[in-house]
Amino acid sequence: MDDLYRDVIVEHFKNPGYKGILDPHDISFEDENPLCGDHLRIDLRVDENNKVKEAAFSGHGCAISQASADLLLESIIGKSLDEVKKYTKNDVLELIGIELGPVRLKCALLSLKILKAGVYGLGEASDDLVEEE
Amino acid sequence: MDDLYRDVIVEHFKNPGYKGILDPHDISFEDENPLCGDHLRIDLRVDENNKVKEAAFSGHGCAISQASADLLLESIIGKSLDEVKKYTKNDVLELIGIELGPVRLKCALLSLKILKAGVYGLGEASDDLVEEE
Amino acid sequence: MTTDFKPDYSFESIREEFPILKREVHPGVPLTYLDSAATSQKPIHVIEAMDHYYRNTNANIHRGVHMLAEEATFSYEQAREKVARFIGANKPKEVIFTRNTTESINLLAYTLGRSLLKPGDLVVLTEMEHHSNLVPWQMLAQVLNLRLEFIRITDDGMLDLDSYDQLLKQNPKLVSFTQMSNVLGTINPAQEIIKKAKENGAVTIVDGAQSVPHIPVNVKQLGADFMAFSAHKMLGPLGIGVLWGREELLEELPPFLGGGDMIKKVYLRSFTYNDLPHKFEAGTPAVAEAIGFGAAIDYLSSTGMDRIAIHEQNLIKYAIDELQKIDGLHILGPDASLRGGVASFTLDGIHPHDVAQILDGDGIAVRAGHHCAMPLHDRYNIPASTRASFYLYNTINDIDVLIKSLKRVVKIFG
Amino acid sequence: MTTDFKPDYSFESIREEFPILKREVHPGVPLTYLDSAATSQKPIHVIEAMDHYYRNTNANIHRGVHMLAEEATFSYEQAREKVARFIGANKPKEVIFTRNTTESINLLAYTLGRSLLKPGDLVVLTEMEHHSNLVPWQMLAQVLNLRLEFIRITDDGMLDLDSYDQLLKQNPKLVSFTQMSNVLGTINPAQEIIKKAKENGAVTIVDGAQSVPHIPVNVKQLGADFMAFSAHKMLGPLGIGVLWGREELLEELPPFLGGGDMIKKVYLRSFTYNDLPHKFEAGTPAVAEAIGFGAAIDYLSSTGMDRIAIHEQNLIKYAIDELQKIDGLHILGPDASLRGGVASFTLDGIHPHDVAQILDGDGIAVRAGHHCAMPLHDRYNIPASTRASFYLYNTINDIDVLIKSLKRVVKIFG
Ligand SMILES: Cc1ncc(COP(=O)(O)O)c(C=O)c1O
Ligand SMILES: Cc1ncc(COP(=O)(O)O)c(C=O)c1O
Repeated sequence: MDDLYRDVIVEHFKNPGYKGILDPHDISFEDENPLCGDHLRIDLRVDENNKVKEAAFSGHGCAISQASADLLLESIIGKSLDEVKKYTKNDVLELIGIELGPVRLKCALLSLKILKAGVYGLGEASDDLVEEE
Repeated sequence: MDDLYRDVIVEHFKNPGYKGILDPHDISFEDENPLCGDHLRIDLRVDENNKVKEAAFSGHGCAISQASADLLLESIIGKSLDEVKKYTKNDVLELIGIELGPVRLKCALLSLKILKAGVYGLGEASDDLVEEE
Repeated sequence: MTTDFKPDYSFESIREEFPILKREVHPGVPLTYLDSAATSQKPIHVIEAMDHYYRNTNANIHRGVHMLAEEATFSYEQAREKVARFIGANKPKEVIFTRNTTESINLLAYTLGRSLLKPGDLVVLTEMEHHSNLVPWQMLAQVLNLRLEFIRITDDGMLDLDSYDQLLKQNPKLVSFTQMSNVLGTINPAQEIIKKAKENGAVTIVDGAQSVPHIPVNVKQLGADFMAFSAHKMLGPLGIGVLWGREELLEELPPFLGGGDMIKKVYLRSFTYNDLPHKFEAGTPAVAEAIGFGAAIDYLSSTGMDRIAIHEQNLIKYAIDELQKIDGLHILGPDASLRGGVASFTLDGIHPHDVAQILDGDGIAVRAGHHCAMPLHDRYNIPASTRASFYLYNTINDIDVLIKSLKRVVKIFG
Repeated sequence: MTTDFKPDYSFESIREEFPILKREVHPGVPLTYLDSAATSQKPIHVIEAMDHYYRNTNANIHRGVHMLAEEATFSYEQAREKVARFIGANKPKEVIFTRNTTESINLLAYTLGRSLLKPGDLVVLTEMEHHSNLVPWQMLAQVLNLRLEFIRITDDGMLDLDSYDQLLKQNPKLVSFTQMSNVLGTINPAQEIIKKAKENGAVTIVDGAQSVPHIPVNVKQLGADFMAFSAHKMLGPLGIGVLWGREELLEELPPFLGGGDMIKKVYLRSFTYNDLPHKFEAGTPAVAEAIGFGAAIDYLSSTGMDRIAIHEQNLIKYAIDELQKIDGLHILGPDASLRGGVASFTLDGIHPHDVAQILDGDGIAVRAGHHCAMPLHDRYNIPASTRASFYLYNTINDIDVLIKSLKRVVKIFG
């Protein structure tokens, strides 16, 4: 039953590839999951074609939220912002590759919620951004 | 299962011996059972030894409350007020001779509550007057 | 049987699924349950759903990471979705779980009292309301100095819509009314009442305690703003009820009870509140009851609310026909075609408590009293009445037993 | 086992009476339930009492004349008597049934807000309160412009009674505090706190949500004015809780929710309210739940609250000894001798959610988060903690399973 903490999660948690702050950045957004106190910020730099050139996350949180942020950012490098807007809950779940209950789901989706709020240029991140249609 | 409506109850309800108003009277008290809208008044006349000489009840209500009022007044004629003060729930239940659930118990004890409030000269009738000790 | 009524025999088998209906009330005397307007009986599915929950997945919800907590949270939220679908709500988060209809209406009185309503405002109710849709407004009126006015009722138990039109001219802020009277059985023209209220800019609350269990109800079709009802009157458990409200309006209300689960963040001297529906669900909720409620809704849906309504129509028609034949018996309320499965009546010279007690001797459960509607009884100048009320598990035979016993009552007091 | 603890083996057989404890959480992985501070599991007696009620006597109460209604009313009121006896109340009518601790405290906040408390008044709470004993007072403070002050907590999780003495000098009107912390496990000196409050003329409320289930509590001995607790944390069902209050004080409070059963008489524009306890119980109550609650109290009483407290003392001593041996593990709160069966802790560099999730893989149910006590966690500068909590059905073996699994957590993240 440690599927959940498969090497990939613990690995990305312990040795994240995209942890840090980008300053200056083109897009930046931060929010938290009040349920567990996780706090996350995501910064992006895009190229002239609106493709993600660089990405970084900072903040603190559980292994699931940190690892999924790392995996998510890894996957969007080189993608256009329009493509990023189409990311769904399922994309993140595929990236981390495990089943999650409702509480941990919120941890896993925190990075997507923040990323999309930033890309859409919203004032506030809403759960609707990561709901299935 | 018509134990409850044994002849005595229906008989005293239909042909009460003590229904009416005493005017003038020495003691009079009235109250109601808001649960069923029953309203009852009891008047007493006592002799020089504080013994009940005459008694009457008026008002409207169910067969149980009317019949138990009639039976109760019948039983106190000739008794001293001190003896009346000692009347309990059980005395009334013995008079009517049937088992009652909590709702109908209130009907059966309405007359005792009013009688005792009157005899004690209280401003307000309380359920404590008919509780078992 | 003297009417041309053709019973739907498939309903006979339903009785098998309600364990209590097999009970004897006195030795050799079976139960004839005609008190469903007070509370309904529960099918085995509902009883077993709760039993299963306590034996297998009991846990506190929403914040738990462990398996039991996740299962319990899932089932609780699934019940909310079932309720939402059953009444045609837009979203599950429009469904707030409360204790009962009474708490739902009080929640609205307290929170509307701190948002929509201002001193001097007019609140319109009706003369046929249950105390639960009267007293909360009286309490609020006292604090806020509101005006209460009432849509009158006609001698035959219908809402007097002319009096409503008069009241609308005074620009009420709120119109709160029952969709079906728990005494008269009258089914009120809710859609029309709401439409007129809206045209006059008033917010509307529907007391659905009697309607949601017995007839198909769709909140969107009704056009209502809020609706309240109780699980226990619709085959579900005690201890859980619903406040449904339109999302935008629920968002505007301040929270009601403070505590766990309704918050986002708490500091020593301030807090931020959670999103809908949690904003209104403080503390540990009635999880087992929600799950039982979900099972009740499954049961009602699979039986079909249309069929249930028709079955009850058949029962009430037959009942009213037969009741009218009893000497000195007076039925309150309108023609059978205008009502649900509720018949309240008086018997000349016999107190309802005596009627109910003698019926109980024959195993029949009816209600006697004012049925939490004293002003309605005042309106008809009677202190109390006897009420027989039906549900999907009742049969023509139940009514025959009732009529026979009522004849005995008349004889005893004759 | 490394302490000199001698287990009370009679408790082993208790497990047999809790069906859920036989469950496997994952294939081959049995449940180790260490989340009783969130909600307790239920013995078969409680589950069956409710099942029996729905199968045999389900009815609406208080106003019914028929047999089912009388039986249901009797059982409901009997449950009230059991609660009253269990906490040493003077009279059953001092026991008000609510949904949970949270509703009980909100009831007080709303009604004291319309009687005792005036703008500018000081309300004293503590830094270790559950959100349920914080947010209602924050909401009231906003409306009424009250002052809130807090008894501080020491680094080792005890109330700082010096800071209390300072606050008492400012003449608080109300002191409301938890008898036992749901995070630290600290059992507070309730009798002393109440005595000092009384000397200074303040009304006292005890949040008994964690104490009443786990240690002998007698309200008269405590000298309290009000106490709140929940059935679901003491082997009883969800959906029912208690507000106990001294009769004179309950009499002085205005009613809270309006509706059926809490009234004596209702007219269109006014009403009179009913006697205690009905004054505070509007609408159809949770009858089945009250009956289940009564069965839970029977079970606790026959087991003996003293024995339960000693059993939990033994468990917590052993648990704390063993937890302390784990590298990087920090326990919140005082010495085992000063607390009930609750141990919250942090693990360096590992988020509580990850801890709880890995433990779940081993079938262990613990809680991770702020346990509805965010200010308490702020006080210790941590966002969250992991909590293991015990009850009469837990054993030394449960703790051994926990410790083993925690070592695995450390290894995974090591
Ligand atoms: C100390 C304390 N107070 C209040 C509560 C709230 O209890 P409930 O959720 O049953 O209202 C809890 C339980 O979480 C608690 O531990
Ligand atoms: C029309 C109506 N409204 C409100 C209620 C109150 O329901 P509850 O007691 O479940 O809160 C009832 C039930 O008695 C009712 O019939």
